[in-house]
Amino acid sequence: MRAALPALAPSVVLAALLLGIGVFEPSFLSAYSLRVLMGESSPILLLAVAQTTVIMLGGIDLSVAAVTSLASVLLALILPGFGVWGLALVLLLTTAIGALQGYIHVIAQLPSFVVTLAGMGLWAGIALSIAQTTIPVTRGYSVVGWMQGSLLGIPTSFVFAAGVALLIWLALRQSALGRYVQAIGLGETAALFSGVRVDRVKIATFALSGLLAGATGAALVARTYSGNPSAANSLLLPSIAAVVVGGTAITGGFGGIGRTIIGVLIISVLRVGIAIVGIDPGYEPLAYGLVVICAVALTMDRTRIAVVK
Amino acid sequence: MKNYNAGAFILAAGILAAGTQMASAAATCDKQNIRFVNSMREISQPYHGDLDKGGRLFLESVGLRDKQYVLQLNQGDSDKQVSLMRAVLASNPGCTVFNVEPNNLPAVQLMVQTANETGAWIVTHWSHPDGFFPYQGNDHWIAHIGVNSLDAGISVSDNLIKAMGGHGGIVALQGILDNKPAQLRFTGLQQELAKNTGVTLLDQQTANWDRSQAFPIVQSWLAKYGDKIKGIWAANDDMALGAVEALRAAGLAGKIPVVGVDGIPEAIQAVKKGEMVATSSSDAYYQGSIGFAMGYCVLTGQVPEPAKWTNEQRNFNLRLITINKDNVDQYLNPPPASAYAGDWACDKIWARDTGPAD
Amino acid sequence: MSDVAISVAGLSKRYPGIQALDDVSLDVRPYEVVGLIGENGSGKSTLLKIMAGLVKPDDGKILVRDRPVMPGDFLAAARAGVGMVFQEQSLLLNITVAENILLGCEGDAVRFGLYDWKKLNSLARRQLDKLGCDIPSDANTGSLSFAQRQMVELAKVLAIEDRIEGAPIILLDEPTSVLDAEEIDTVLTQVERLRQRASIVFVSHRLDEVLRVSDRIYVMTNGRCVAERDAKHANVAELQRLMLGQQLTDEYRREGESHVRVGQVRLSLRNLSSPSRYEGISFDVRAGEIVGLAGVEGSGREAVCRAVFGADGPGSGEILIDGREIRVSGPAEAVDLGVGYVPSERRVEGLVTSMSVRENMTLAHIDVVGRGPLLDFGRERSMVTKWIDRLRVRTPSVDTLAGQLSGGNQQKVVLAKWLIAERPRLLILDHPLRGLDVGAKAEIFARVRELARDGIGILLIADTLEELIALSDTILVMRDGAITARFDAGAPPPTSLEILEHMI
Amino acid sequence: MTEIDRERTDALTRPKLAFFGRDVGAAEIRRHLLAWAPAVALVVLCVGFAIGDPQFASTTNLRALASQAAVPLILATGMTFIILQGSIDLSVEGVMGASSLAFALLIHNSRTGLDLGIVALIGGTLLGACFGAANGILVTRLKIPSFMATLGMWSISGGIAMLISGGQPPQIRDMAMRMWALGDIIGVPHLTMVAVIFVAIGYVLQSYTRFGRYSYVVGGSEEIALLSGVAVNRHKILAFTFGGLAAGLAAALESSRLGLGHTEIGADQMFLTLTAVVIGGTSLSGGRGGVIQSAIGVLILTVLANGMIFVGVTPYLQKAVQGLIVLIAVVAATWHLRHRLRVVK
Repeated sequence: MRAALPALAPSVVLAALLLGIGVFEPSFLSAYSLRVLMGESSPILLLAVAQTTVIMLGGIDLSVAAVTSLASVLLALILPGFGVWGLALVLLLTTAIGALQGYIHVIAQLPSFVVTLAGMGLWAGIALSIAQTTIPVTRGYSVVGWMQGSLLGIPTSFVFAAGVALLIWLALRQSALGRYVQAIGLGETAALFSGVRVDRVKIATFALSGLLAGATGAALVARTYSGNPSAANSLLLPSIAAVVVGGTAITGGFGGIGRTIIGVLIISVLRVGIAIVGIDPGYEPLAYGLVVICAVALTMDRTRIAVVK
Repeated sequence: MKNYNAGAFILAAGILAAGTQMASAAATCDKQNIRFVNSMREISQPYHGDLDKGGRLFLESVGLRDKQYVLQLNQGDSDKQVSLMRAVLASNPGCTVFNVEPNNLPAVQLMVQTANETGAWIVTHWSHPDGFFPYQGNDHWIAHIGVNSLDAGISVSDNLIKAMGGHGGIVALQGILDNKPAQLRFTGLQQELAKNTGVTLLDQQTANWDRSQAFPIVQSWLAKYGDKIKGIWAANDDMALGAVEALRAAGLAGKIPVVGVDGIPEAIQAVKKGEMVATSSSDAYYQGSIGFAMGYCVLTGQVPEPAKWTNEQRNFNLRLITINKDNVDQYLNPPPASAYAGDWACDKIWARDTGPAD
Repeated sequence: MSDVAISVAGLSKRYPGIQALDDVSLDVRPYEVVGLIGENGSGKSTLLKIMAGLVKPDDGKILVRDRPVMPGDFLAAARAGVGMVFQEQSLLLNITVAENILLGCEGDAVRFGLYDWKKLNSLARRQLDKLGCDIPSDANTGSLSFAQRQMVELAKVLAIEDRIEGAPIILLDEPTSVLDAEEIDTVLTQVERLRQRASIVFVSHRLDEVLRVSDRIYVMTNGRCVAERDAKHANVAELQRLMLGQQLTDEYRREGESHVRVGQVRLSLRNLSSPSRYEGISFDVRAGEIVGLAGVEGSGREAVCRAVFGADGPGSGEILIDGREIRVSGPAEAVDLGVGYVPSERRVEGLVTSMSVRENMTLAHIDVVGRGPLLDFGRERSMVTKWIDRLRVRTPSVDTLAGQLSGGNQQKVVLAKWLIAERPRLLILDHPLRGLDVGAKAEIFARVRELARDGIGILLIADTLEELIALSDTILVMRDGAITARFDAGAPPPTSLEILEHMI
Repeated sequence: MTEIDRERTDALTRPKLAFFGRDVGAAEIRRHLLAWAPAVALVVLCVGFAIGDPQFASTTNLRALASQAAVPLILATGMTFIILQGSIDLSVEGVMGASSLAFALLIHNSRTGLDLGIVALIGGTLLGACFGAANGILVTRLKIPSFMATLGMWSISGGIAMLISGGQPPQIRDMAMRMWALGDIIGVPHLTMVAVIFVAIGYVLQSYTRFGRYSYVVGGSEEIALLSGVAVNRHKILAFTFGGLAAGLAAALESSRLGLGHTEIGADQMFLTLTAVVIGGTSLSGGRGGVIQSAIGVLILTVLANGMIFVGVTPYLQKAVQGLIVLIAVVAATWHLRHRLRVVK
């Protein structure tokens, strides 16, 4: 039961969008605005990759954005004092957060969206309690600052995000873990009966999601020279949208990082394009909502969910 | 999966190749293709609504088309505020004017940098990072128009304390302690409290600038402190109005003095009705338009380019109007464009300067 | 009113790889209890489900009181007065007894969507009274015992008669299989009472029960209705013979060579117990030995196998593999200990149907194709190809989706999954031949023998006795969660009849 | 694919059934414990805060509590049926925003010439119901999992709210409505009365109507519901519609209390409602719980929030606390369902 969305559809949509906006606003296809586009999309890309791995399992992580915000705040507080070690520490922490959520998900056998929804509230609340305000980062900025530069004209942040995506794509494709993730997404019972340690795989995946959320936090700090308890809150839906628009089925198993990269570009073009074409910003959330629903409706594999709740 | 990736990269590569160099910034532009961008946090709150209206009012007054006006909302996401700015600048940056309510201080720095790099023009409001000024070679940062939030805080607090007859307890609703203004306004209150030992601060909470969050907090305070509360201080009008409604529910509207900051229409009406004592207005209409006026004058060559302005002309504090029952009548109705003709005229764009901003 | 309550004619139903029903016809007269007997997989349940409109037959028609009923439309069947009591109960535990009894047809207890609880309870009460059973109709169903719930099930079905003219037709699918002795007795008494108000089809593995309550008895084998007997003149022995059809002659019998080179003990169970499933199970499986577990649904043999594989929670007792006691907290550990499991639900538990043959074959032991943390696809392909040849799996390519293979080849893939790494110590085959056609059966059959010869201990659950006898060296018979007989290897193999006696 | 589905459901139900066999008694006891826990917690909280600051028990504060509980009570009542059926509605905040704007623009206000009075209230409420119905249709017809569908709807309705707000939040000038919304009778705020009535209606729906009872059935087992000829989809759509209607009504009332049509009027309400329903003992897996339980949940959270202000805890912590509570409550409620072979996504 392959995902209903034809393999190339997302790429086509992307091209169409680019051309469409390009016609309306030729400068949109300039190297400059494409650089902007790439810079803009790097945090979403990182988040979407995190989301993809979880969705491949057939689960979802609603807490990524909150964890990212938390990470940005923590980094802003800790970078001046501890520099690179601070970064390591924060990444470690967010990884632990992800693992914890995964652990609760498998041990208590709660649906992942419940666990991560609760997590969303919890981490956001903690971030706010730690710091109500934007914390500018000056000392220690260099630890993440390199992401602001550019490599052969491409924003380093995007090179980084794309690199991470590529790495994880390879991992999913080349490693036993990736094979297990897919098997669990497509047939968890069979995986169980084959002696796959489903629990560990799930926990690992959620941990990875946490790690990437932390990295996204770093990217945001790099881009804004500051940490903020609500820095990433507006990124949750775009990141999910990116994954499903790419053609990864919310029911798990089908799709993957490759598709997600396209999805992310689509979403970013939407985000930025709306600003360029000068459409009322009110339409932006509207667009996300519609995009998410339509994409899910198209890609999900209904044969594998007996009853829809 | 593989080939999608390949697809992605080929696509990306193609995109890059397709890139063209952007036009370099021009000193003067045809008024018909100047683009005016109002960049603000969001638009659900009245203050921002007025910023937006002010901007449109200006375009109307100089007979420009509506499509030259762009509204950008960042929902409190600084990264997005900057990205949106950069995105627009893909075309015709030299003739683009930004009138910015910065989401936070670092954002100011980034947006000014962007302006310098692309040749776009920018006017910032409220506050900027310490020691970072337009006249430090930031030639495209036309001006920073600060609001002396300390004064605002002081003057409304002063009004409140007078209304209370100089003694009694007050409660304070803070905004998101996110930006300097919020903090300065509160400092203003604290200074006044220091001067008037008769008045004590019973309690303080933050209600995120928001009316619906202020309501229950005040309700609970009324329950907790009862008639110990002789006055309510709010860091902005929206929360002040939330407080007024909470008072109304308790049958105390108009009996307990309330002050806020911003001078949004509702607050002004509340002052008229006597339900609020005072509000301090930085005049949202003005803030939403003056940046455009400045940019317009510069780009149409009616004033010399900013680099030639005096330091104070490029970095000054806005005249604040404290609205209380004495002067409320003249602010009751939303101003017609004509009311600002004075402020928008190219020789008067500094009319509300009250001295250099820190 | 005609003298036939319900009659079905020429019903056929085919599932992938198996002819579940083959041109079955039978009829039930008003106020008659018809017993339906047959081995596992002989098609009883399918027939009942079709009569109840739960399954759409490929062919054939259903007449209720001479009026045709749309096959595969359970609402139509219900309207015509056909109700079914399921093996697994169909009661909701979070609502009251009354609601369960009247669910979906509250009649005038619900007007304009408004409930009249008094009315609802009295309606339900009426049904319960028919059974003379004193369960309060407003009790929360979740608080009832299993047997009590069985009563409620009956009452629920009885409720039908208030909605139709004439007597309802009640299909009882092994209503006693999960009950203990006295519970069974109450249920049977109920069935006898029911006779006054309904026509009944009664399915059970326990022939004595069937004989006790039925007027007529139909016997099914391999999806066909092979005999019809008048209960008065039938006896257990005859029925058993009929059930087993022509299988008594063991033409399947393995060619003389009693090959069993008994190796060391691979698996041994010591007094294994699990509440309400099985009690005090002890036996050994030696290297190269095929131990067959005989028993009906609910006899506990599946549960035992799952326990060994760590798929079910731990009960009491010991499991030893190669003499070492083990405590498996999940399949993963069992696999590490060299236990392989070929589950009965092939498409769900055995295979990831939308993954390729290759990916499925290496799923259980992916480490053998790993190079460091990465996978060596070349190695994987060659290994998989090797096993595809060894087991003669017919597949277009190693990358074909497992779901697209025929049942037999799917089963081979599942086998390969366990063989691809170093040979497993113990292989548990849970209905390995289920849903396979004759040719495929024979092939799997041969493969399994080879594996045994290679010194793997094999624990087997088969669909039919003939298969079991043919394949097993040692045969253990289970009934109601206990081992009731043991036929050792070497000794002349038992006949199906002998085994059946201990099963039911 | 039905064939596979059949096998699948068999495979999944088998262990569960074996489980029931020996678990019923224990489950009963657990259920009774869980049933009483929230009520006890509520009492403990109240006593605790009252000791901490006697003013907490003052009539003024009780009135404050009552009026603060009003809106969440309505929302929770609506959400209860959705969760009873095993679905979830994340779109509350957006829907409230849209309804608030619609209401404010229909009633006598600062932007449009309209002055429809009570009709506006109905209008705003109905808009909410429409969004709810849309959710239901997405879930039942397009078979999109409810958390996904409603997540999208959250964004859509929020966007619509922003569009119609268009930077000029309409002030409500209908003084009659305003005063009524703020007023009270013998110390009981009008809104609280509406809320109580709404909860009562919810209770009647839950206990005395097909919709309510079938919500339990659907939550209990959709397969059985279908086998019994229950129109599952219709009742799902009904539940979402009722939820949306509740959100719409809540938004309209809150707006007339604040005197403003406000996109952010529902800020943080979704989480609050969800938490309330869950700690009330309505399990997210569906089939258990009810309106009254949810109401108790709401009271717990209201007391908590109000008490925190009394004690002077930063409100930011509240969201964190709620998140934690949800988690613990859900784990406690479904812990006994765990099984080695249970597949949970």
